[in-house]
Parts: sequence; structure tokens; C-alpha cells
Amino acid sequence: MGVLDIAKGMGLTLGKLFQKPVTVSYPEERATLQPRFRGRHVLTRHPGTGLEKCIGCSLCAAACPAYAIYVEAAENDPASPHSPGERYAKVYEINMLRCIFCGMCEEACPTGAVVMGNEFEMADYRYGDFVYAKEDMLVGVTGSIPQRREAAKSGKPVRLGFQLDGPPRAELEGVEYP
Amino acid sequence: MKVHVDGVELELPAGTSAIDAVFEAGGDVPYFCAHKYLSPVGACRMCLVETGSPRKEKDGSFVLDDATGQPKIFWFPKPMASCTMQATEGMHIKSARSSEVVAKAQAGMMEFTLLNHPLDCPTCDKGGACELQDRAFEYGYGASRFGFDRRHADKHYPLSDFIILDQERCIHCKRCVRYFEEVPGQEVLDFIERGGHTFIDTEEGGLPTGFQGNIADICPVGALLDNVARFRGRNWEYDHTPTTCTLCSVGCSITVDARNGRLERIVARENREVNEAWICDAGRFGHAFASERRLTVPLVRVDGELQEASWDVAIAAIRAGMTRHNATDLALYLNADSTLEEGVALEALADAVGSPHVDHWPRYEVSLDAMPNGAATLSDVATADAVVVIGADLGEEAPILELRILEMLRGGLLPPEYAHGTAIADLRLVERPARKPEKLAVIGKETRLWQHAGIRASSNGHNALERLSRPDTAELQAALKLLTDSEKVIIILGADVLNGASGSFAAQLSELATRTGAKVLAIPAGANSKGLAALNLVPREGGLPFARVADAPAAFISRLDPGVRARGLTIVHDSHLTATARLADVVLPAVTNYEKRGTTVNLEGRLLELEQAALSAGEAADLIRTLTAVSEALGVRAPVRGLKSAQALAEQKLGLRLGELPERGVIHAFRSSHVAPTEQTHVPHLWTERMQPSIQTLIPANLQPLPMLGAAPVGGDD
Amino acid sequence: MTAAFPATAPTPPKPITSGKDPRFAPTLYAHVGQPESWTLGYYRRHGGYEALERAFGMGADAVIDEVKQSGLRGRGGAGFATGLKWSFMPLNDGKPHYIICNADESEPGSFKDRYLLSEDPHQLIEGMLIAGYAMRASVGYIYIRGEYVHAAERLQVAIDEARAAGLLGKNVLNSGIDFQLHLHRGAGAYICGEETALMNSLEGLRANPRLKPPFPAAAGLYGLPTTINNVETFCAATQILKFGAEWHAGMGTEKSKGMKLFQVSGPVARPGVYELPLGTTFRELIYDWAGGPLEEMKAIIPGGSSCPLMRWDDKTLDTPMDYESIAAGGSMLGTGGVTVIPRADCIVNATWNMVRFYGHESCGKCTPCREGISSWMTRMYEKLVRGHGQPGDVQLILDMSENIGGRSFCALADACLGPVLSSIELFREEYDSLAQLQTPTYPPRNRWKDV
Amino acid sequence: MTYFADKQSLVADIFSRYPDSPQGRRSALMPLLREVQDAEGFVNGTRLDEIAALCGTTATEVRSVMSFYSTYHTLPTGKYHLQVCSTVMCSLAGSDELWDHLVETLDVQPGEVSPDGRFSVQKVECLGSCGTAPMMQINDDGYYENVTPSKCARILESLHADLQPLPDNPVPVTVNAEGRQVLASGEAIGASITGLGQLPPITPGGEA
Repeated sequence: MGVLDIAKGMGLTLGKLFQKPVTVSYPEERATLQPRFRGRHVLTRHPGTGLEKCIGCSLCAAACPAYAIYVEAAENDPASPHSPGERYAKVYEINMLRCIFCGMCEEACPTGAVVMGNEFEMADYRYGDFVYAKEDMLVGVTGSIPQRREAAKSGKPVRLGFQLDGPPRAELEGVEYP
Repeated sequence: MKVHVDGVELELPAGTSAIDAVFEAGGDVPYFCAHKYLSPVGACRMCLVETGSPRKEKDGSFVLDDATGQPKIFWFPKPMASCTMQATEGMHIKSARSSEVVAKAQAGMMEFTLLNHPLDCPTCDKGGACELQDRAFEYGYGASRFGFDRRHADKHYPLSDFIILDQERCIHCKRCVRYFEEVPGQEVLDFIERGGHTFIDTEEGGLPTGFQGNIADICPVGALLDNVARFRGRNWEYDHTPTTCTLCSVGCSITVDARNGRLERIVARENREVNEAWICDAGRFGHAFASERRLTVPLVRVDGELQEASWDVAIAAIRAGMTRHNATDLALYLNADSTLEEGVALEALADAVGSPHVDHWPRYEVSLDAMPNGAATLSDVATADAVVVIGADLGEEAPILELRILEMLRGGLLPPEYAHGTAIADLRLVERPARKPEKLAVIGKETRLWQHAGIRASSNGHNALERLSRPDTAELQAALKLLTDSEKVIIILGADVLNGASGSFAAQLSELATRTGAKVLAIPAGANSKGLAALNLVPREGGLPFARVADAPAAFISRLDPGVRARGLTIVHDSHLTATARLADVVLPAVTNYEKRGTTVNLEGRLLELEQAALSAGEAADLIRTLTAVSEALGVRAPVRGLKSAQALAEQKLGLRLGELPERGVIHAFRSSHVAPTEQTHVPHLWTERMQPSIQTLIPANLQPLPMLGAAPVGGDD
Repeated sequence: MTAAFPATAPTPPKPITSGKDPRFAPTLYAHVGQPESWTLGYYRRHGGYEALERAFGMGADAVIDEVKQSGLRGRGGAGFATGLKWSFMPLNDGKPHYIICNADESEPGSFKDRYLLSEDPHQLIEGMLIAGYAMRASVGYIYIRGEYVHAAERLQVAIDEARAAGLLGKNVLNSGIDFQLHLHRGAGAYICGEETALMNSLEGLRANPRLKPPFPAAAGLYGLPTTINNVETFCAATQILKFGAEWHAGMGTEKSKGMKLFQVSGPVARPGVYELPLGTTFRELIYDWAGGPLEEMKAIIPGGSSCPLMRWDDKTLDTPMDYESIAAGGSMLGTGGVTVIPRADCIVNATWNMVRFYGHESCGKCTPCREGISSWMTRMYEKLVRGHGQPGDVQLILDMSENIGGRSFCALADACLGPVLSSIELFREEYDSLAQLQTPTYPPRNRWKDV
Repeated sequence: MTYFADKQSLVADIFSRYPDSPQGRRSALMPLLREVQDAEGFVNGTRLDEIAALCGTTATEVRSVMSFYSTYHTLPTGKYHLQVCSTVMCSLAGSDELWDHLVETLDVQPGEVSPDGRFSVQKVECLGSCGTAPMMQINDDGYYENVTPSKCARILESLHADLQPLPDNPVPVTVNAEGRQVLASGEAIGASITGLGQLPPITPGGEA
């Protein structure tokens, strides 16, 4: 290794010293995520009809390597259906403590109902609070359970600690992150 | 008979179908329309194979191949359906494993089958256990070249309260239609229209209750589904527990499917000797009680009110209550569907405390085990030359026995057995078989079986047997003639004739059996009455029968609901808060028979095993464990402390082997059975209130209730 | 060999293979169109029921031998040797035997039986009596298609007449033979032409074909020995018993003997039914008898729509119409219903019509026919004809046909492939034009006009 | 009200054609359906039950069999049910145009009845009249063949006046009264059946 090489290395180091730092002071500042980041699941709806895409088929639960998903199906009332067709998910729960965010559920879903979103701030105090039900994941719900609890208490809207580098992925139909 | 399958030579009995030959050789052929217990029709065309046979010259020698000197094989120019083809001596068969033509034919046929089949596997209850799904994966192209809209039809078409039809999913295998025509003998379902418009429907205003649920089992796709289990879970999510049904004394093999501690579905399991592949609707759909309103903790009466308590508190309450009684005054009663092991445990406790008040219910007060000509089995019934049914309502007492009798009427052909199991295509079975009603005589009240019987005689009570012995009408004379003239005859006795029957009845029957050479099949009153009667579980000297439970000084009542309490301490062991339980001092939670391990004895004397399904039942316990607790309260050492010791004791008492029984059970000849007066009559009643699901618990509140179960479907209607 | 016809000539006479042969006389169709030809009186005046008396005199086995020697083959389309078929019936098994006349003439292009039934019903009744006698059957059924109302009425009258005259019922003509004959009307299903489907239909069931074996001769109608023949076959049997096996064998070619009713339809001068010896050429039938085509032709369907098409050329026109020669030409004699297709008609459209027919008539029992033909093939043709074709479509039809042909339960699916495969083979360019350019080579034209 | 209650002799006649067995009883199904349809124009649910009872089967089976065949109707048809053959031979002779003409001028679609209750139409498959195409059948009365535009107009006109013309059943006569076949050129050719050497009847015991 010659002197020249050392100088080259030192030069690079020196250059970095004067660049804008990559780290941000999260949570005061919002972190920037790539759209492909896999965070908390979102249950999407059909854009036109507003019906849930989930048909309660349990394939996500079958694909889940961590056994984090529990689905119970029921029959739609033809007069006011939850989803197109006969079947919908009466109970849809994901245990976020078990979830390893691998995205297999998303792969397995035949209707594109469960999509991994970008939210990741789910730290909480009790085991039971990590079980996210349908009403915690349906599109339109912003924030995790603790964030929404916090927001409700303070009377302010949910503040997400991240922003996206671009719009949300196309699969996340109807999802908007402030 | 030597047959070559994919180059493997094997020896087969004459009459084997080509498809069985392939399975026997360890190969595989896809099929949809063939079914082990239905006639072959060759409609789905999936089981195509290439076949060739040697030909004989006029002098009887084989035509030889010039090149090899071996008999020359003449191949059929086109693939043949193996389910309708008989294998013949020297035949060569090529399945998809060794023939490109067959592989292509099967893949092409799969493409056609899938042309109009909707791809709604995710919402289909059959998904994951679907023959079409599996076969499409194994034999299909994986893609369709069909560029048009699929056929659209009614996807939500209830054929009855229990069975829902999705007309789009039907692949026209005709199994359901053939089932109704060939097995229960009811022409209630058929194809309508023809060609590509064909669909199945009924014009009878719903399917008849009795055996309709079986069509959900045999449907190779999700066209016919169990409405009670609709959307309750996916097939891979269920815990499948193979066990034995104890609603009646037939003891059908079933699989109990549970999910999250709830019993969601029961399906039939094959047992060639007992139920073949069929179970009755009560056994299939009447499981609601196992998951509804269960007692999960003991209850103890405090200040006149039943309050939840721990087992310890309950034991203490029993101990306190028994201070006012002698241990010998405690009457012990159990339901006759309890297992042999439970019966042994109860008998041992009764012996230990010296109580004469022991009984099981329901039972009759006559023992018919020692009849001449030996005991009749269900297969005997199916292959008999004539059957005389006396005083039985089989729909309420032993529904599957009815199917075995109908099997007898259509020829009594038991499917042959191979190493791979029962024949897949039994070529001796024919579509729309002609039945021989003259082989069946029915004496008693009018039941569903009447329409199939050539000889019918109205009769009441147990004098029917006397009247048959000395016939006073033309019908009875014909019935007696049938008994006398036929080679293999079976007399079947039911509740109407067995209630109140005594020793003289047995003598009379024995005389008739000797005279006619008939075997006797008496339908026991309870699912395991036959086994429990072999134990000494009847009132001893001075003991009170179950009918007089109200006179007992104190009583322990296991899963019986007399609706009254004993004079003193009343302990009820039940899975639900029954009327009797509401009157009790201490209520101990019991498990249902779906959650037990043990052995039951069916009407033939066949030992059949029960397995424990994964149902959540809180602190509920079976009778053996409960009796251990009761023993503790009584201050005696429990003579039986678990399943193993119960089995050891039973083996010692009855001279049989329990545990590790083969799947289809073992026939055991019981040497003796104990009888005593019952002081009440037994009215067989298969469907009970608790077997109906209470709609509110199944359907979310925001749904209109489905027209699921209206009036209790008692018995059958045809 | 009968005494009346000793084999005297050292060299047998040349067989008759042309309707114009001076030795050839029409027999089956000889009385069709004559006044009152359907009455017993007319029939009796013209030698009716003499063949039956002769049959009674010969004995049942001799009748079967006579039919065997005549070389008669089934005229319903398959061409199976009739005498052999009759000899399959078990003898003296103590069970009732049945004979059935297949008068469910539904093959598009065939209309011969209809005239035999309505104009000369006694010829059929006599044939069935002879066959019933030969096969020890005491009951016969005529399964006539439901739409032949006129023929059914005439036939019923004829049966009643025959019964009144002692020709049907107990002790026919004092011979000691009992024979009952009943008419059973169908209700519109082509598949009833298949013999096992016909038996199902006669038993009041859906007309699905049955499994074979057992064959009808072993277990047919009501599970008893049964033989089914076409109307023309029974009528030919009458003539054979009347004029002798040798006379019948003296017509036709080596393996196809006797006369046959040929039907001509399509734009020819004189469409109709012509009785000609087997081995007559298409040219003779179409030009000499039917008066020749009225416009330029491109294809011939030789024997009802399930027979593959043949190209309209000299080779085809000079093909003798017998089972073997037409088979060598790539088609089948079938029912002898010859249809000519004009050049100016789109062959894909015409084939679509035939495919739609088979799709409509599929019984729905087996998968390849129900899904392949009834569902898929008809829609594929519709797509082509309606101008939505895509380049791979013709190949796809060929591929799919491979999965249908020889895979179905009965022959209906294969029958449908006859016109499909042959029309693709002969007129591929018309298919390609629709598949690739979405335009027919021959556009639709108005063919409905006053002549 | 039952249909067959006062027609016992007819029912007995139909049953007499078939064996006296459950299978034979079943054979009467199609003739009985035909009777009802001829009388009432269609077969309704009550009649299905009645026929099922007569044949010893169920209404499901009767409906199944009935729906298999194309000439039974479950819905009422018009007074004149026009059935147009649409198979290839008729189609080559213009039956498609004939069909379009009927549907247009009568303003009725398959499955419907025209407002005046007179007409219903049905496309049927080959009726065996290929040599006299195009053709149509009216009700169950018979064939109307060679239905050219002018003939069609005449038939419709008569039907509108409720004067149904008699069905024509033209027979292609190719053999003359002498029994000789006639060529297209008009020349009678070949031999006649009357000249054929008829075999003498065989007397029993004689040499056969």
C-alpha cells in the first residue's frame, strides 16, 4: 500500500466530514423511508365500492411462518355486504409481537387485501395491545394503537414519525401518509 | 390373474377393475366420478389409461410376437377409462407414469373440467381438501387456453337446511345423484337440462333428512357443502380427530374437526365393516352442544343458589353433604353411551362403597347375547338373503343399519378389499340397481323402511314376536315363510319389542331362531348398552333402578337428565346445565364423548375406540377422573385412577384386550350380560334439542338469521 | 342355399353397382308415393307379409342364416353385419327378448326413414316380425322420434290394422308365435340414436348412453337381451326374406352388399331419396338421379353430418358409395345422407352450425363432450365466425380436438369432430382468413328466396 | 284437479305397452308427459307430481327426464308454436333468414309469446326434412316444408286469421307406379319390383 492510497482514503474521510449527516434526530425529526419498507399491515378496500378486499380465506394465516395471523370468516349479508362475494373476515387479527414482517401474507393474499404498509411505531406496554384487529388495520386508520391512544388523549391528530421518499406503493390503495 | 401395470407384473383376483390394478401396483390414476361405494359410470374421463391384451388364436394359444416370442400385446387404439374396465389375464396397463398419451389425455381432460369451474378456491370451504384442486395440481397443465367467460349460475342455492349447492362449482360427476339412488334409495336429486347447461336440482322441496349429509363428503369439489360448518374454518386449520360416534349403537367411524377449541364439523370416516363411508344426519350435523353453553367449572349450591366453584370446593361440598348419608346409600347412575372404561370405574366405586343402587340408562331388561346361530354383524345384514325387522324405528335407533339393509336389498355386494383398501371401482355395482323388496319384512309401526319392504305387518309392543311365531295374518305368515325358506336370515329387534321384554321373550326368540336358523341382532338402547350390560352396572339386591332416582337417599348422576333430584345429596356430572343439574347440590362439569379416550361396544359387539378431540371445555373431566374426586370426598381410595387402570380392570373382568385396537374395531363375544328390571320404557330419540345450534351464537348480530334449522327434523321424511 | 336358387352358372354374374343397371329394381322404396301405400290392403295386394310366411316356414335359425348370407349390414350408420348381430342373441335362455326399431332418425342430412315410416309402415312391421321370430323376441318397440308426428300416426294405424288382421299379438298367422309391437315416441334428443341411450329413453330415463359391456344382446332393455336395428335394416330384411339372400348379395361390392337408400340434399335440381345399389358413384347419384348441382360446389358430406367432409372433385365424384371405398376416401358411408355444400358458402359458418348441433345434443354425461364441445367448441366457432378470431385459434381447435377425440363416453363427440377436422384439413385457408384477417373468404349471402 | 283422474282407460292403455314391473311402469313417463303437453301445451309442476305418482318415481326424476328432451315445455307456448329447423341443411337453404324474418315480423323472442297470444318461436335441430329445406313445424301438427318467403307469408297470413293450413308432407317420389326408378332426365330406367323373381313360400317339412 502506497502513500497515495492512504491519502486517497483520508481524502474520502475528510470529504464525508463536511457532508450533511445521514442520521436524523428521530423522533423529533421525521425519518425518511423508502416506499418498499415493510411495516404494519394495511387491509385495503376496493376503491370503487369501498368493500373490503379481504374475503376471509385464511391463506395469509396459512402462509405466515410465525403463526401471527388469525382469521375467522362469516357469511356476508347480501343486503349490506362487507366484501364482494359470500364470505368476509369477521375476525382478522395479527399479533405484531409474533410478526416478523416477512411479507409472506402479502404474497399469499389472492385479492391483494393485506398489504404491508410503512408504519412501524408500535411500541406499547401490554402484550394484549399488540394484537391488531381489523379496525386497527383497515385502510384509513392512521397510526398504531399507542399512537392513536395518545392522539385521542391529547386531542391532536396522530403524528407519524416518518415520511416517505415518494408516494406509497401502488398496492396500498387509498393509503395516505401525512 | 396376471396383469402388467407400467411394466410391473402383479397377481390380482379376477374381476378387478383396471383402476384398482393400477392402485394395487402402487401407481396413481386421477378420478372424480368413481367412488368406493358407488357404481362406476365412466363420466369424468379422468382415469384414462392405455391398455392392451394378448389375443388368442383359434386353437387357444396366444398370438406371439415374432420379435420376442412372447404373447403379442394388442393395444387399444385409444385410451380407455380404467374405472369401467375390467382387468383381464395378461393385460398390460400404462398409466400417466409410463405413457405420454395418457399424461396428455389427462391434462387435456383436466383443462376441460376446469373450463367452467370458478376459481374461487379462497372462499370455498372445500379448498385445501378438494379432489379437483389436488388433481389439477398433479395432472393439469397449470394454465387454461379457454378464453371465454365461465358459466354463471346460482352460487348460493340451499338444497336443504343442511346442504348448500354452488351450481357453478359442479363438475357433473353425478356422485350425489347416484348416492341418493343407490344408497338410501331416494330419487330426490337429479340432473336437469342437458349438455353444457346441465345442473343438479331437486323438485322435492328440499332433501330428505336422514342421510343427506353424505353428499357433502363425496362431492369431489365444493359444490355441495355442509351448511352447518359453512365458513367455520379452512380445512388445514381444523384439528382432525378420528373417533367413533356414540349417538346410537352403530358406532360409525367419524372424524371430528375442531378449530380453536370449538367443534365445527363432523365428517364420515371409512369403515368397511360398520358404516362403509356413510353416517346419518344426526351424527353429522347434531354436534352443536359440544361447543355451546358448556359447563366449564363445578357449581355448588350455596344459600339455595348454584355458584361457580373450584373442584376442591366441590369435593368439600360433596364430603359435607355425605356426612348426612351412609356411603352405601349413594346411588350411582351413568348414561349408557359412556365408555367401557368409565363403566368399569363406576362399578369399581360402587363395589368399594357397597352401594346396591347402580344403573346405566337407557337399557332393556332382557339379555339376548346367547342366541343360537351366533351374533349377527352389520356385514351379515348386508349380505343376508332375508331380513325381518320387528318393532324397530331404525331412523331413531340405528340409522346406518337401515342403509345396510338397503344394501342387502340391492344385492348385498361388499366391496372387495385390496392392499390399497376398498375397491375404487367395483364393477359388480350397477347404476340404478334393482332392489328386491321381497327379501325384507317389517313388523311394527310404520317407518321409513316400510316403503322398501315387500312384507309389512302392523304390530305393537313385544307380542309382535309371539304373533310372528304363531302368525295370525297373511303378512305375518309371509314373514315367517321368508324366515323359514331363506338361507341366511337375520332378525332385527328394536325398542318397540324389546321394552319390557323378559326371560320368556328370550326363550321364545331363541326357539324361533333355532327353528329358522336366523341370526339375531337386537339394537341396544344406548350407544354402549351392550358393553355396560356386560359389567355389573345394574341394580343389585335391594338397589334402586335409575327410574327411581327420586327415591334414592343420595345420588351421583352422570350425564343423565331425569328431571328430578334424589331425596338427599344430589351430585350431577354433566356437560351442560340440564334441568336435573339445576336441581342438584353439586354440579361437576363433564366432557362430551367427542373429548374422551376410551372404548365403546356397538350393536354387533364390536369394540371401537374413542379419541379426544381438541375442544375447550374448561375444567370439565371425564367420568374416571370425576369418580376419583368423588372417591376422595367419600373418603375411599379410588379403585380406578386413570384410563390405563380402567382398561386393566376391564380386561380382567371381561377377558378382552383394550387400547391399540385396529381402526375398524374388533368383535368381542361377551360371555354374560346382567339384567334387572328397568321400571320404565325407553323411547329412542336420536335428534335432541341440544343438537340444534342456537342460531344467535353462530351468526353475527348484524346478519339476518339463515333459514338453518327450523322444526326439529325427527325421523325421516321421504 | 335354397333349392329355388341352385348355383348353376359357372361364373357368377357381375354384381349390380349402378342404379341404371337394367337388372336393378328398387324394392325398399318401390311403393313410396303410391296412393294408399300405407294401408294393409295395398301392402297385401303387393306381396305383403309373404316374406313373413316364408320365414315361418324356414325356421328361426334359417332366417338368421339367410340374413347372414345376404351380407346385409346395419343401415343406421355403423354398418355392422346384421346377421351376426342377430346371432348374438342368446337362444332358449328362458328370458323375454326384445327387439327395438331405431326410428329416431336425427342425423342431419338423413330423411330416408321418415318416408319409409309414413309411406310403407307395413314393410317395417313385417321386417320386425321376421326379426322377432328369428331372435325369439315376443315384444318389439318402435322408437320413433317425437317430431315425426305424421309418420307416428300412420305407423300407429298400421300397427292397429296388423293387430286386427292377426299379424300382431298372440299366435301370429297361426304359427304359434306371439309378437307384440308397440310404438314409443321420443321427444327430441339426437343422442337417442345411440342404442343404449335409446334404451334408457325407452325406460323413461334420461337418454344417457350406458356402459358397454354388457352389450344389449346380453343385457339391454329392462336388463334383458335386446337387439336394435335401423328402420331401413328391418325393411331390407323383409326384402331379403322375400327375394332371397342371393338376390341381395348380387348387388353392391364385395363387402358392402345390397341396396341402400341414398338421400341428397343441398342445392341440386332434384333433392330426395334414391334407392341404389351400394357401389354406385357419387357422380351417378348427384348428376343422373338428383339432376346435378345448381351452383358451383366445394364439398360433399357423404352420409349425414357426422361424416367427415369430402372435397368436391372428380376423385370424390367417382368414388363408389360403399362402406370401404368411402372409408378409403377418408370419410364414412353413414346413413347415406349426401349433402353438397356450395362454393359460395363459408365452410366455417357451416361447420359452426354442425358443431352447435352437437353441442346442443350433447347429453352432458362425460366431460370432453359437455365441456369440450357443448361449452368450448361452439363458442370458439362463434368467435371465429363473428370476426373475433386470433391467429392461434385454428391450431387450438386442432389441439383441443385431440383431447376430445377418442376420449369421450360415446361416439357423439367423435361425430362432431368429423366435420371439424375434415373442414380444417380441406379448407384451412377459409379458417386462416377468419383467424388472421377476421374476414370470411365467402361473406354471408341471402339464401332464402323463392325459386 | 288432476289431469289423469278421468282418463283411466288411456292410462291403462299406455301402461299396457310396457312390462308389469317397476321399470316398465317408469317407461310410461314419456308418453304421459306427451299426453299432458298435447292437451295443455306445457307441463306444470302439479302435473310433474301426478306423473311421478303414476310412474312410481319422484317429481325430481320427471323434471330431470323432461328437461332432457327438447320438445317438452315448462312454460306455455303460443297458440301457434313455430319451430324452425336451423341445422346445416336448412341453414344452407336459408333458414337463418327465415328465422330472422319470423322473429322480426312476429316481434317475439324464443321463450316468449307474442302479445296476442298467437305465436311463439323455437329454433330446433334437424327434423329430417333436409331434402325439402327450409322447413318449420307448427305445434305438434306436422311439417311445412320448402318454406320460401312467399309461402311463409301465406302461412303467417292464415295463422293471423286463425286458419291454420294443413301441414304438407311432400314425399319425394322417385319410383313410378310401375315400380321403376326415374332419372332426373325423366327417363324410367332399370327393372321393377314386380318383375323380381319372388321366392316360393317354404312348406314345413319341405327341403329348405
